[in-house]
Amino acid sequence: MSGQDKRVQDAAHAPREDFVKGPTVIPFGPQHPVLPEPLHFDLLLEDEKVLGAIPQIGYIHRGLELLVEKRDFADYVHVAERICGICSFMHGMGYCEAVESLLGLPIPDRARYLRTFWCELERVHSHLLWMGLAADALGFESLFMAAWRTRELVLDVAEETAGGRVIFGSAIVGGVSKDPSDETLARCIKALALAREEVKRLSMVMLQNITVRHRLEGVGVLSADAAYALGAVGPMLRASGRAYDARSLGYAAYGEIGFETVVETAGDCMARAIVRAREIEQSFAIMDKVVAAIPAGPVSVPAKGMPPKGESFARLEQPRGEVVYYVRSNGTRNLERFRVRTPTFANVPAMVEAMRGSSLADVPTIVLTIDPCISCTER
Amino acid sequence: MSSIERSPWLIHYDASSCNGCDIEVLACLTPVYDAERFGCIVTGDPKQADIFLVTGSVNHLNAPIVKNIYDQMPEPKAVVAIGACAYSGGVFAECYNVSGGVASTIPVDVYVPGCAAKPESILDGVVRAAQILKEKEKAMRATRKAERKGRKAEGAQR
Amino acid sequence: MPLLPMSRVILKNFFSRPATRLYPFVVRPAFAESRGRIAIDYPQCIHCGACARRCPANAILVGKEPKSWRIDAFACVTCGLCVKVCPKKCLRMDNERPKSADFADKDSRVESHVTPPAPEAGGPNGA
Amino acid sequence: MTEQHNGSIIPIEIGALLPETDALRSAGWRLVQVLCVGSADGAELSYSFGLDLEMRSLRVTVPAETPLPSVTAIYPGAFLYENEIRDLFGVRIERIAGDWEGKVYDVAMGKLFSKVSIKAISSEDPGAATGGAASMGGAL
Repeated sequence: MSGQDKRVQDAAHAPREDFVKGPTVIPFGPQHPVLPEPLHFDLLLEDEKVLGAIPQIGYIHRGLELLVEKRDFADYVHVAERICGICSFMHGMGYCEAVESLLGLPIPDRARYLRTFWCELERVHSHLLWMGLAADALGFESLFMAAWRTRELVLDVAEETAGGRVIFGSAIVGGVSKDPSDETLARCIKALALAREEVKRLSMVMLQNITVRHRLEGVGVLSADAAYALGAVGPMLRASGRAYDARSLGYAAYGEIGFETVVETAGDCMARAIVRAREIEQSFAIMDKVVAAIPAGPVSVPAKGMPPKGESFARLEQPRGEVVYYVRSNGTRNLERFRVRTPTFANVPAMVEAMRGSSLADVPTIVLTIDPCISCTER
Repeated sequence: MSSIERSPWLIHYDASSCNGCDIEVLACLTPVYDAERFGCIVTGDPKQADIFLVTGSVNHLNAPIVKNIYDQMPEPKAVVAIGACAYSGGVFAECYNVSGGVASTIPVDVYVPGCAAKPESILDGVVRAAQILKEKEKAMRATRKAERKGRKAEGAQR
Repeated sequence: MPLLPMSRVILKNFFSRPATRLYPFVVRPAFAESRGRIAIDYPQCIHCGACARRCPANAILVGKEPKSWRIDAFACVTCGLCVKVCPKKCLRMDNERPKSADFADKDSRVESHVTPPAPEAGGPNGA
Repeated sequence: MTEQHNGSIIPIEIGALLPETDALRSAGWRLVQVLCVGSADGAELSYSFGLDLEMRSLRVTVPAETPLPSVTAIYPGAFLYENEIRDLFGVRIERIAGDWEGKVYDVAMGKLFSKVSIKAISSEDPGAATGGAASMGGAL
């Protein structure tokens, strides 16, 4: 019997008065129309007010962390980038960064710039995807369609430069595997300028629409202290007024390119939407700068030999927030342990906190504004 | 005349997929690919669905859910398994919590290749599934007709 | 929304082409870099099995007796690792993707090359 | 760059875990992650904390069947990590606020990540190690 069955049975056998007086348990998910992925909550309700939520994960757990013991350390990147189909490049790259720091392998400059380019491309496509899904959840069908239409322009650039639409597959240990020519990059920047115009318009539509504002403003408020203490990351933390962005670590080419941390202070769903909208705009600017400054040269160095005995962390900023990779080697070709702390995993406690006190109808909105990625969370 | 081929309704379930195929299924429904040109509508209700799109491999937790959705769908129905994971488990075939492709749980009609499957491939798969639906419906009508004839003959004999 | 930008959008939508690609009727050529499927120049293959050992999805099967090379195009995740490790460089990444196939249609899913066990071995024998 | 990513790793005793964590919390650090590496005779847990861009980890070595106190009283957000570690590694973490009673992943086999069971799993499945047509046999 699963935990949920037991709770249902307990509720059924409870004395009648308790049943009427006590909080109602309403299951949310695992299949919910607003989410393409299975996520389950038991919502404790008093009338329409959410008193608390018990998250339940595990429907799409695969156990890929253990696979690292069966794969060559350089080949595992192809598994790592399939942790999640939305931030695939960053997962592959994060694994590579961790292994490279274990090997003490500096990668060529051009590879660092290309990694930055693809990271930002992924951020744009992920945020546009989120914008579409959020609009769909709010019943704003035309914005959903427009956001996904624009997203196709970005995906075309991804396919042209990296070879894949959602699984880029271009990160390898020691650099990147594809080297788009300068002409291709220039053409892509032109295509992206078109998308940028479109996104600007869409953001304006989304953020100024009176219905959207009505649904998002003041909903799911998370205070700065709560967000910080519960370990929230990414737009969730930045929308609550804490300026923390792992890109400040200066990995890839962020140290040279520079960027500005986007912060909002309201902490509600609207603030999270604004943070994402502003981040898209900034990502376009970063891509422009990367292509303008990209150095010539090789894009990869061979990863020779075994990884030495030791351990290493790598931290990146994904569209959903900071992600922490950990690798440990015992000196053989197969790593001993690989672990990834994904942003949604860190955001779940904060999401539960943000739901507390909101009404049942706002729950889907709050779930969507953290931009959950369940396949990341469960791996 | 086959109305089912002209307007198949879809239901999508994410068995343990990495999300890549799921967002491509969603991309199929948006303007650039627009599966609704073929009369498709995504529904959340298995009782109204004709084509079952499954992404990702099956594990012991979601196998009953996949089976349940399939059982609830009315005849005739078609199953499209999308991506390498739904075919054999893909890169995750050796993971401890993956029991293999979708075919181990429910009968599959069409496979869509790719990791992640391209929207064009998914459209191909859906179009093919609609044809299969039409064939299945034809077969169903034929059996029903034969049954009716049989019953009539029985009645005449009596 | 202010009237001017809105009418601009309406006009633009009137005069621009629809965003929808009429896919099965109009096929857009694939990008040169696009990862579609693995193809082999079979006569070059020395059956070393490096591709089969490294394949993360176990999609390649190399037979020694009789000599054969098979790929399950549907299990393949097009990571390109086999192309990288091939010592004879006889594997390549095509940008054409494999077509969807029925469950029963096993032959179209697996591409197999078998060398006939004749003395003058070497000719390709695509299935 | 590596230094900045890795931070410092400080080995501590099990008894010192709660006081040390409490001290970090009062100094404004936040919990970044809890990491577990299994071994044949227990597990090694690393609690990573972050303050701005700095990272610091406390490392506890837990022998098998030794109870470990939960840090959820100090960092409530740690319940996911601790539930997961208890499910996958079989570490006895006690008094977790928000206890899921071993139902995080509901995987068929218990204690997957402890080294003993990995050997058991891989010996059960010899086809996986040799590579080749494991998937072909299944799908064809």
